[in-house]
Amino acid sequence: MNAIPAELLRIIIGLVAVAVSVGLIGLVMVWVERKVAGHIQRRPGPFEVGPSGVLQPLCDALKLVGKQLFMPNGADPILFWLAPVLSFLPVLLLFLPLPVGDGIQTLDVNLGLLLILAFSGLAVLSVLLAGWASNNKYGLLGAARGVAQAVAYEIPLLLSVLAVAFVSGSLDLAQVVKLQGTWPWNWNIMTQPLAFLIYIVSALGETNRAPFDLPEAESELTAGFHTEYSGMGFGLFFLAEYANMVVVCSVATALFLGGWHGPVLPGPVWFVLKVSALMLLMVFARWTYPRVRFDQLLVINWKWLLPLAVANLLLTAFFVKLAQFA
Amino acid sequence: MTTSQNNDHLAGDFYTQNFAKTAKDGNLILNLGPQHPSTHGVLRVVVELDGEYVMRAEPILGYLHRMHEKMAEVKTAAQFIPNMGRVDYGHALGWNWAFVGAVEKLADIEVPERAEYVRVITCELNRIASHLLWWGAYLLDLGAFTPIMYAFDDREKVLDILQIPTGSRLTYSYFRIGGVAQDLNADCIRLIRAFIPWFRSRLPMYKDLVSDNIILRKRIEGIGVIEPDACRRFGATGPVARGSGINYDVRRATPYSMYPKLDFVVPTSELKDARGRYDVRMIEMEQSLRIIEQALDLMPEGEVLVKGAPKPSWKVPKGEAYFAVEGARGKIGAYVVSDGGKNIYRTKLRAPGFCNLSLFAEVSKGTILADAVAILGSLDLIIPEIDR
Amino acid sequence: MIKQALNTMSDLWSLMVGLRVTKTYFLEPQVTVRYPWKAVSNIATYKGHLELVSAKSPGKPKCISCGMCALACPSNCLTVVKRKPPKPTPEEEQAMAEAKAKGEKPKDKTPKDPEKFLYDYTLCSLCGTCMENCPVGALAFTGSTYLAGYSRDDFHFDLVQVLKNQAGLEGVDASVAPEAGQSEA
Amino acid sequence: MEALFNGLGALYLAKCDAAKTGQVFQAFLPPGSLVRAAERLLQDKYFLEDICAVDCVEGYVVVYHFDHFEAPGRLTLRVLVPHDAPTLPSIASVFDGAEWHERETRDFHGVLFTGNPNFIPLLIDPEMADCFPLRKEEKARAKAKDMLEAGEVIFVSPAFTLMTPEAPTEVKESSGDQPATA
Repeated sequence: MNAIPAELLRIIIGLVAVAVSVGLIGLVMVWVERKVAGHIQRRPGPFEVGPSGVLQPLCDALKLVGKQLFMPNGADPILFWLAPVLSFLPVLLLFLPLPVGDGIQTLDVNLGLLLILAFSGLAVLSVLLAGWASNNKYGLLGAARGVAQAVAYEIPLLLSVLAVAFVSGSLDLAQVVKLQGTWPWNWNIMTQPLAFLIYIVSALGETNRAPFDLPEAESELTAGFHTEYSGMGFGLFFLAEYANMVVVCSVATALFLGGWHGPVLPGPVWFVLKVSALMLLMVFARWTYPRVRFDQLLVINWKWLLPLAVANLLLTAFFVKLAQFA
Repeated sequence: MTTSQNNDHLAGDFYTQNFAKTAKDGNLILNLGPQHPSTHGVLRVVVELDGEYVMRAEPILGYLHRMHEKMAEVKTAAQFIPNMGRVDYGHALGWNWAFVGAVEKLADIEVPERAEYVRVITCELNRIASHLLWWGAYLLDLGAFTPIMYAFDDREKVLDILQIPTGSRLTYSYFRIGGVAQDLNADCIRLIRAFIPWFRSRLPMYKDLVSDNIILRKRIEGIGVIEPDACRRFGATGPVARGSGINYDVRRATPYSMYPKLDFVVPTSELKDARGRYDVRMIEMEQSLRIIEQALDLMPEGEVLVKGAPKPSWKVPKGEAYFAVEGARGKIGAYVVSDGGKNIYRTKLRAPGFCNLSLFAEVSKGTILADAVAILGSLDLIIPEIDR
Repeated sequence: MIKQALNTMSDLWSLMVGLRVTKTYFLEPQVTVRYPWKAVSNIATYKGHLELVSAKSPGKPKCISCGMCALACPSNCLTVVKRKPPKPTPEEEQAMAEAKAKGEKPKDKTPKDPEKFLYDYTLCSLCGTCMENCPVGALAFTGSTYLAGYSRDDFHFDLVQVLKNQAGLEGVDASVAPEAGQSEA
Repeated sequence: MEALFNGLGALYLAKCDAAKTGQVFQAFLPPGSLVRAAERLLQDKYFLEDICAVDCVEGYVVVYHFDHFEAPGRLTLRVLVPHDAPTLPSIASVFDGAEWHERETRDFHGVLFTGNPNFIPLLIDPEMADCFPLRKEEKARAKAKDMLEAGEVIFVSPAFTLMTPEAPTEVKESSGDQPATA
């Protein structure tokens, strides 16, 4: 009887902590992205509000909150407002099974990986709803793109994750991390480099980040599925994008980069460092490459990533079985 | 879409309705512009989409129409020169030159040699600035954000140089009938000399960051193929024609000013696609550097404005003249017909972008929307020039 | 097959090269000038609005009110108001009558400098035609790039007045001074 | 170059001084043979530079400028249409680019082109498309022969007086091989 409230308490505390930290991380990431983009482009980025402009995202958030919420003529009022909420809510859940440090985990479930993959699939629904309910042609095109893209990239993502699960023999993230060691050569990336590569590319596709930002390709579809959103409606999409980035990078860290393992420094610090490095890579990719075309995006997925992921999975399965016999 | 409200009042304007008449049932009619990130100003393109495929497209002009040809009628020849800087903000000096050249041809005015060289130098610098602007904006169309910042870094340097003799940074009104307004001073020449090697050193970076990038190559290779025959039928000139393998450059075809004395290559590409046009422009920037280098060495001392240059009360001699220069976007032509009054009787401005854009409807047929945007960008459009 | 694989590798490598370029610039210093705190240094050659060049005595323009500038201006932004001839004194009147009797043209004693030199900066296209057509070189561009105002009227100047104010404010940086006169248009 | 216009019923053919006017050859054509002339020019690989109209006393002189990519030299076709019925056949079926130029000419001068595939206003707002800004007032019009370059006349149809100077000196009445009059 006693155990259940304790678990519940843990989840509630975790949820609150996650909600706060997701919001915070979102804001920080907005700042980091703008600052990095600025420096790449040899300009300062935000620098006016607060030291080095750290408070700029906060001001922007305030501005977004203060803006009028506008709904276009002919839009579906329920779905239109449901979409941004739906884009943000699952992100909170995605953080639950993430092991930030040794034993620091909101929800320790033995199917944590499955939970993450299942909930991350929800994001595409919000893109679809947003585009469809906006009564806007750009939105519709963006939604169509978004769905095709998300559906396609989910498969290699899953397959690459599955390969790691084979190696670890578990779908529990904490377990997967524990099985890896302190030093880089003890990490899964050494045994599964291809899976890591596939995961990163698919993750870019899955989170609609450049160079795969087709659903919102602003030079073609103005802003794609969120063309018609103003104020916090847009703000939620925006925040969800960054939160999603954090999730995929965290999962990558846990699966491939040894999670919280690392010498000298405490676990959570290592975790944050690794996640930041991955995110920096994603930010750099965005500010370096042009956008791929839609058919190319699908070609990359179906012709390259998927066969590679399948081959990788089979090979892994083979070796894992071999190791069992040996 | 989900609710059936009466949206008849939003059903479209004259052009959309006209376009929709012949659209296939069930196709999506999409209005790109006049406010759209990739139409570079206020161009509007109505497209009929089947899924993401463009079944047909129709550019709609006139959102930036300023009736320059009427203004030419009510102003004296010299007073019209500032207008030329506003026709094409990308390559303002090319337009300066076309108009001034036409009037000089009509009035048979000989321009001092130094002025000719000054014109060549400033015009080529302006061409570099224009191509850089195109380069950056084109990559923005293709979804790369950073290149435009690097391009503008370089472009600023060109503008800094051009600011010294012209006094402005974009809408130059620098050429005069019979010469130029101001000589290049020592400071300016020093800056130009410093700019040439510096810009050359930047070009490999452009290549590394963008030209060689696999994503970009896949985006622009094989799209928007323009056959030489289409160039003829639509009157496309400049990098668009040269990208289709036509070796036509007004600087070589109908030589003017000091270009016959200068050694440069007219780049052409047999690819005929957006890549061909891209390559041609990139090489053209290098060639412009070469031209500037030579012109600086060859430039004699002397006056930059002919003695007895037209006064405000000058009457343009009777007759007609057509003068064309090679602008950054193609053949810029000015056709002037004078009845002997102060004001030119009729001025016709031939805008290269106008003809290049008219190709778009044909080239974009059957492409994906993203390609249509990439093709539109590869034509290098400056809307004020097209609308005039 | 091998060639294809190599091509694929070099294609992928091109992505790395791109990242290297952005990384390089990421670490290099910025080139942006943070405007309100710092300004670009080369505005001297930039054409700001027009001003009258003063003659030897400060505050008095070189202008001889010939009106060539207004005639040449493509956008009609200049209006030169000539001075009315001063009322002649009796002696002068007498002298004029004598001159007339002799068949000589009466000498115009009217001061040449303009009463008002109205300039509408909202119309001006900064082409410089007025300067080029001025026979005495009485017009010049200021380097006043950062001119700003609250209403259209802030850009209607009487350049004579501007010049006078400028003369009254000697010692003040010339690039700042025109603003002092702009309130009175 | 004259050979291009054989059998087209050209009204006036003349060589021009390229250094002075920027064109090497000009031809006045009757409206009826415009399309055929355009077809021949396309066959000869000319490209269309622009189309414009000049409002003269006699009517609108519609000027077609052509140039050549390989053998540069501007060729000018001119057609005279009266003020009260300014209608011409469209050459958009030959030179596709002419569609826009013709629409522009309609916007500015009100010259109509029959057979243009999409003859709607191009540059001017459709709601005020009938203002024709470049049409001149009766008094302001000048005579075509005063302005247009006569050039070195090769052929002139007897009925064609537009370009004939007051004292016709250089007009060579050619025979036989020259095109027949319209």
